[in-house]
Amino acid sequence: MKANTHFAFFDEGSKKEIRRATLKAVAIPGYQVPFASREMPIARGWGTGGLQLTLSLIGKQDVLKVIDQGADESVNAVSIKKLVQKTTGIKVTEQTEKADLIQSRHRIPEVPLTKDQILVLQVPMPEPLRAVEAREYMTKRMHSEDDYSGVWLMLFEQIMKYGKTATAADHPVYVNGRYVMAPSPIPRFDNPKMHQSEALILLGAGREKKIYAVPPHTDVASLAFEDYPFQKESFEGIHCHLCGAEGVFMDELVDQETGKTTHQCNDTSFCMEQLNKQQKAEVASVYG
Amino acid sequence: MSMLEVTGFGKSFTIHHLDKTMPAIKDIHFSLEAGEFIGIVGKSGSGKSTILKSIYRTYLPDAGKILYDSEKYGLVDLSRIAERQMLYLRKFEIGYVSQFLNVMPRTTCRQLVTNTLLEMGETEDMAQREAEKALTHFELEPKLWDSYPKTFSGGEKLRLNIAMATVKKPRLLLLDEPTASLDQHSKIKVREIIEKLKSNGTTLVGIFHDIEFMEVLCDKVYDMHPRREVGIGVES
Amino acid sequence: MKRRKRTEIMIQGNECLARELAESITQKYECLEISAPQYGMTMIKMRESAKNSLFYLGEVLITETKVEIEGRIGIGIVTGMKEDLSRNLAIVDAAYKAQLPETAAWQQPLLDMEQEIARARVREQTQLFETKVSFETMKV
Amino acid sequence: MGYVPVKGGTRAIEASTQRLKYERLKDEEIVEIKTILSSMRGMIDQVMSEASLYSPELAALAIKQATGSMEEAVFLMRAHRSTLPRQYYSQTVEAETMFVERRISASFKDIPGGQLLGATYDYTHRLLDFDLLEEQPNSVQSWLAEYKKQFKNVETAQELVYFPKVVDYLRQEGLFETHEKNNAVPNDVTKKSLQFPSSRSARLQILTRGQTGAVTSLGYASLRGYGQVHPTVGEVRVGRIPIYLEYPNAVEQDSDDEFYIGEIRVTEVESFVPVKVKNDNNEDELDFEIGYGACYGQNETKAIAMSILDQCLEHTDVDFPTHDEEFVLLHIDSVESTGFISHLKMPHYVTFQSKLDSIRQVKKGVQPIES
Amino acid sequence: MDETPILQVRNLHKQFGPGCSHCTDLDADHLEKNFCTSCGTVYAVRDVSLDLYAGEILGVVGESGSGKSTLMQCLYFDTDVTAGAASINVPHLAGENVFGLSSQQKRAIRNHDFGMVYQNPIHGLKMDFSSIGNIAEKLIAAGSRRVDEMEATGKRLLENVQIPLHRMKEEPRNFSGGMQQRVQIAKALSNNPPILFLDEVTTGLDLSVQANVLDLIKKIQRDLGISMVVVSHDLAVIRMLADRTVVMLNGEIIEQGLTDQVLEDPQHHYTQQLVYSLL
Amino acid sequence: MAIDQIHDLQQVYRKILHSMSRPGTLSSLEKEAKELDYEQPCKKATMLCAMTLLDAEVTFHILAENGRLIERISEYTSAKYAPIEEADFIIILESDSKQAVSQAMQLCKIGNLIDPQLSSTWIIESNRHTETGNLMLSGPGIEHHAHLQTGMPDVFWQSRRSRIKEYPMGIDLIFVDDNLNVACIPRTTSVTETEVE
Repeated sequence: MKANTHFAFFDEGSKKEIRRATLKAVAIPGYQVPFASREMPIARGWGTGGLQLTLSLIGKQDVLKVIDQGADESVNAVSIKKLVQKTTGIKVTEQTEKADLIQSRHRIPEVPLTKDQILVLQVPMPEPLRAVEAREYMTKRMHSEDDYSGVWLMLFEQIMKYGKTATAADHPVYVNGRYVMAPSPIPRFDNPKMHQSEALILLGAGREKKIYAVPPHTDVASLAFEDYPFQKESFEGIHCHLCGAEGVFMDELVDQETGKTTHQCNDTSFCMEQLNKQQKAEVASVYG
Repeated sequence: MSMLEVTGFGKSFTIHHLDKTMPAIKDIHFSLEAGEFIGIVGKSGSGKSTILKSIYRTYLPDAGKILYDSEKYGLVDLSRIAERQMLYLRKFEIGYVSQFLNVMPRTTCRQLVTNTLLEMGETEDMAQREAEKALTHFELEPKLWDSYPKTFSGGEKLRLNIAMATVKKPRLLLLDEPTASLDQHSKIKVREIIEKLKSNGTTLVGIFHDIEFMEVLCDKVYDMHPRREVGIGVES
Repeated sequence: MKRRKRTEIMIQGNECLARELAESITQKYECLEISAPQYGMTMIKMRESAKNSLFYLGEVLITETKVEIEGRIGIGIVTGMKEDLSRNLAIVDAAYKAQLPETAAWQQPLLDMEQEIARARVREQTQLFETKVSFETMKV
Repeated sequence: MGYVPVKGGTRAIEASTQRLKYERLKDEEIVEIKTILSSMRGMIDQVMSEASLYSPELAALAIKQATGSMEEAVFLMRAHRSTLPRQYYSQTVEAETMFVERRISASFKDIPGGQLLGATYDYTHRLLDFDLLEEQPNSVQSWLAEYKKQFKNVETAQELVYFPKVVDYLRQEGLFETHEKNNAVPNDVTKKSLQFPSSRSARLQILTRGQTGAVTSLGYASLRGYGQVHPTVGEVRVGRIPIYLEYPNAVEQDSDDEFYIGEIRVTEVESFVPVKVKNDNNEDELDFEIGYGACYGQNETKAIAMSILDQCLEHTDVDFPTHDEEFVLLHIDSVESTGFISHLKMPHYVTFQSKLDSIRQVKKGVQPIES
Repeated sequence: MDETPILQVRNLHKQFGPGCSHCTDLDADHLEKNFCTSCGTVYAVRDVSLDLYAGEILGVVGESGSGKSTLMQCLYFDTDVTAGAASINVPHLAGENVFGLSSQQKRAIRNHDFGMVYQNPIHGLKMDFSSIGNIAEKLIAAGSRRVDEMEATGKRLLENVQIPLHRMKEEPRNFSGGMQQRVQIAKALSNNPPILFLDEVTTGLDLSVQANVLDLIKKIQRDLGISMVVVSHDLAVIRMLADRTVVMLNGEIIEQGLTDQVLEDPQHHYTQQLVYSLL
Repeated sequence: MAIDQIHDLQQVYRKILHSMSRPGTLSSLEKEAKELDYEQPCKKATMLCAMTLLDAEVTFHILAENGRLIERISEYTSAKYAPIEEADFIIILESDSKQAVSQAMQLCKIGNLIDPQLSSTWIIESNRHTETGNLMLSGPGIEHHAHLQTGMPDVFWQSRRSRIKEYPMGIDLIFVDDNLNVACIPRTTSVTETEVE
């Protein structure tokens, strides 16, 4: 009683279905293409959508990077990496520049992506209108009619109530001026990275069985009113206590002893690169 | 060319629940030159109002012609003209005043007159100014201007009614028993007002309660009973 | 014997029968295993009795083998994880397709087994009928 | 020289996996697959039904690996499904071919063919049997010998009896609408994602693979008043049905040429539900409709609950959650619901940081809109 | 005078049900009112043609069940028509039968060219969002992206319909029916739609609010030249608002004319009954 | 050596995806085509695309009466042949008449507003395309604008325009040529014909 696993876990039929859905997703930017999401060896909600995309894309020569919450070594990222490696034997990397495929949960790397890379984002809740309307049948209709006043209204209500928009991560975006899309729970800080991106961005929701895409060089606008412009999370005056970087998304840490708040790059591989660069420079200045 | 020429005009009413058709008037002929005042007399129920309402298209005429030489459309038959055209003429050329005031509730006297002008496309400023002028002209005291007409006396209501009809300077004014329910004092006021209209060159068809009133004001009188015109210059 | 009947007998009956029949072939003929016993699934299409329409009840695990004997391909399919039975079924299937003379002699053992299966079933049912609720009035 | 990433996550995962294995083995007791297979029928049936894969062997393996956790066992089976090729579609299974092991009706006392209790917990008293603490192989054997002995002198019938369906009798009487056999190819939600409004075949497929507890809860909710279906069970039957396959690339249809591949055990339920319908003269009339439930193994409660929900969804009405197809169909899958609930355990540092920023900004910048 | 109507409806037909041999020939003899006794099909709107001209108010009167509300729903695309055509005289829709457009295009027309006030505020309002938000929703749909402008417009309109501004952030759910209706009117008017549909808007309102609402509607028409179709069973409302009026009975238009003419010299038996019953 | 259904087709897919994401960008299938060493009744690139995208779950249509090709594609992919109105994939051979192609374009599926993905994907053979040429492309996936030469006549682009009029409904095109290049034009790409420089 043994089972030999296929290359990239799936049988070829499953890959073809995901691939066809992906191509349609690229052809209709921001539109959620339904697909027959397969049951995976990791739990629904733990990145099965992203994983299915990755497995449908990956080839023998590909180098993969997986991050979760900005960290390559986050347990879920490790778990996904192990599964892909086990079923494909491909190389993994932590360096953003060296990856052909980057699967990520909740972050877009700090290092700008290139045209030869594909970013796969895991999506828990792909429907940006769900808060406005619970029924899938109705949200599909609203998308079909370009009827997005409800989602704008949510922002308007927040302004009325709190004096500003109060969205956190997963701030909705307008794609190519037609579809309103959930960018997955990336921080608002990462939203602008989607706009006119060099890399193809694919988004997969396994439980909700949707695939959608932002092709490169496509307009992605975060929903905001003219007089209440979109605002990223602010890390003004804050730098990483490890590498000193500024202007990147930070994790907030509390020193157990002093009780003081310090900050650290959320993108761990970026932080390490910075440290290595500094060290190299140091070494060069000492020995050079 | 007369301004208004009514020929072979008739009107009957079909009352369905009685299964009856009741002829009101038939075979009416008269005409009216620009600037002329014509009065219509006749017994109660003889159909005086029917004529005016038919000219104004509140009633649908069923025989004859009501030829009107309009500024906008030239010579038209008011009994057959398109609804939209009639609405235009009502707005700009033909005024109608009855003894009843039928206006938007909770709208001030001043606003009502102003609205009439606004509907004709006047600017807000202009309309306000003209409205005040008209109200003064028809001797409505300024203290009434910002109250609702519901509270007005019969004479005041009538003067407002006339103000609303005349503020748009109609070429043809139809007066349907304006003085019917007024006291003597108010009647005199109304007479003065009508004289003012006459002196302004308004063309008018009127039904008046008392003959005396009519004889003073009208150039011609049309008697409903023998169905003919009586009075100055017309064979009787 | 047609496939439907013989597969019923070989799968419902004692597995030994299929093995014996298959062995009688493999001893004499070259038997090429085109595809070794492998697991797969069959989707079960069922008719529901409310609207008389069809729906899929779910999948059932099967073991499938394909063999070639005398140029003819035989297929053996059985639910569950039964490599040997699946292979033996495939061999028997190929033997019938190739119309090998041995198959003529199989008729009787197959029919005997059929009898045995039928008896066992009736016996099982009889035992089940003990749990039948009787509503008849009893005479005392 | 240089900085290298910490392998903390990788190491922790490995240690955790080891720990899991340790927990399973620490008492040095091994449960054999065949023990599970022969003594945990209820669990196996439930796992197969929720996994939508009929394989007692794999279910037993999954139960062992999952140390008896149902959701884990179902999950393992479902994931394994994705690795197996779907080779065939069966010929249509017609329920009359069932070898009935149990069959009851709540609607009629004396149904044609009779009420057959079979093996059921229904009339056992739920008192813990402490004898089982001390159960010994020889006592088991002697019990079995005793049990079989009682049939020695029972006369065996000549022919196998196939049970007619209660509903067929009622149809003949004209109490139910008769539907022609509809052979339209069903939707397969594992091949194309569920769309709304859903088809009947997709609904039945989702219900039959639903989580037992979820299907039962929603069926119960409908009965209690959050729905409008209050059925009488027409017939519950449990038994084995044979599966046939068409010969691949068959030139002509010849049922004698089909493969028989084995039997599966299923539970099947028809519930009778009174409904108001319009007759030809447009007047209201009371009629019965049938709610249908079927699932793998012996899962009677689930099958009955499924029959209630089937009827509910035949009459959509968003005022009742159990009549709202999206509410029912999107929330009863074991793998989806347990997965999404459990994903809350994953780190959400970034989203929390983002929320924190948002709240700080609001607190800092909030100004009364009106003075 | 050759005037092109802003909205032209031709032979609009709407039925609920498939029809049968008894009623498909539309011979009224087989129908009871507009209902086929054989198959239960309801002929809600039958062969209705009408023109709405720029800046005018067209009244539609009739008893309940006369098809006037269904007619409105058809015009506002809330329900698909069975047959018929409608054209809207705006440049980008010239020559189009708008009933034949896609749902996306219809939605755009609703957002930019139409306003609707339903008899029941629940259909026109999001009860769980603030009142000002409800107004903003319509403005957003029509393309507005400035909060301050929307807030100002919202406040002005709420004042116009006499909703106290300190309640503007409350959800209409908490309001009385009359207040809900006024919020709905404010919402429908917010984007100055060229065409506005009003379905029994003053029904159920207090007299004093009714007067305000009527005045508001008139003012909007005067100031902005908005064309309106006003459906009401209340002849007083029709008399106040409508320039022209059509009378519907059993799904058909049985009479039409200048409003004062319809009210003072009704021609059809049914209209006469209606007018005679006026208090 | 036969084509590797897993790894070669994965490569073809990635190239189609690359070109679909960047309309007008050519991707070469030369390497994969080498494995497809036996004679095909169509261009090798066409067959590679079909093998990559088609399976038993989808349908296809071939404009030309080419029984051999239909059979071959069915055998290779298990996809079912369907009339033009229903087909998920439509394969256009170089020999197809311009008129027939235009007609087909009027009949094919373009999806609906609720499900715009239920639209046909076209695999179109042409003799040679280049990244310079008389078509100017702009839209998602294109930074400023791109150029493409496909050899398709004006009437083809007019027909396409009429079918992508109401976005998001529309059709998506995959062009293949003798040089084993793939180029894609999804529905979002606006195509204008310019004078050849």
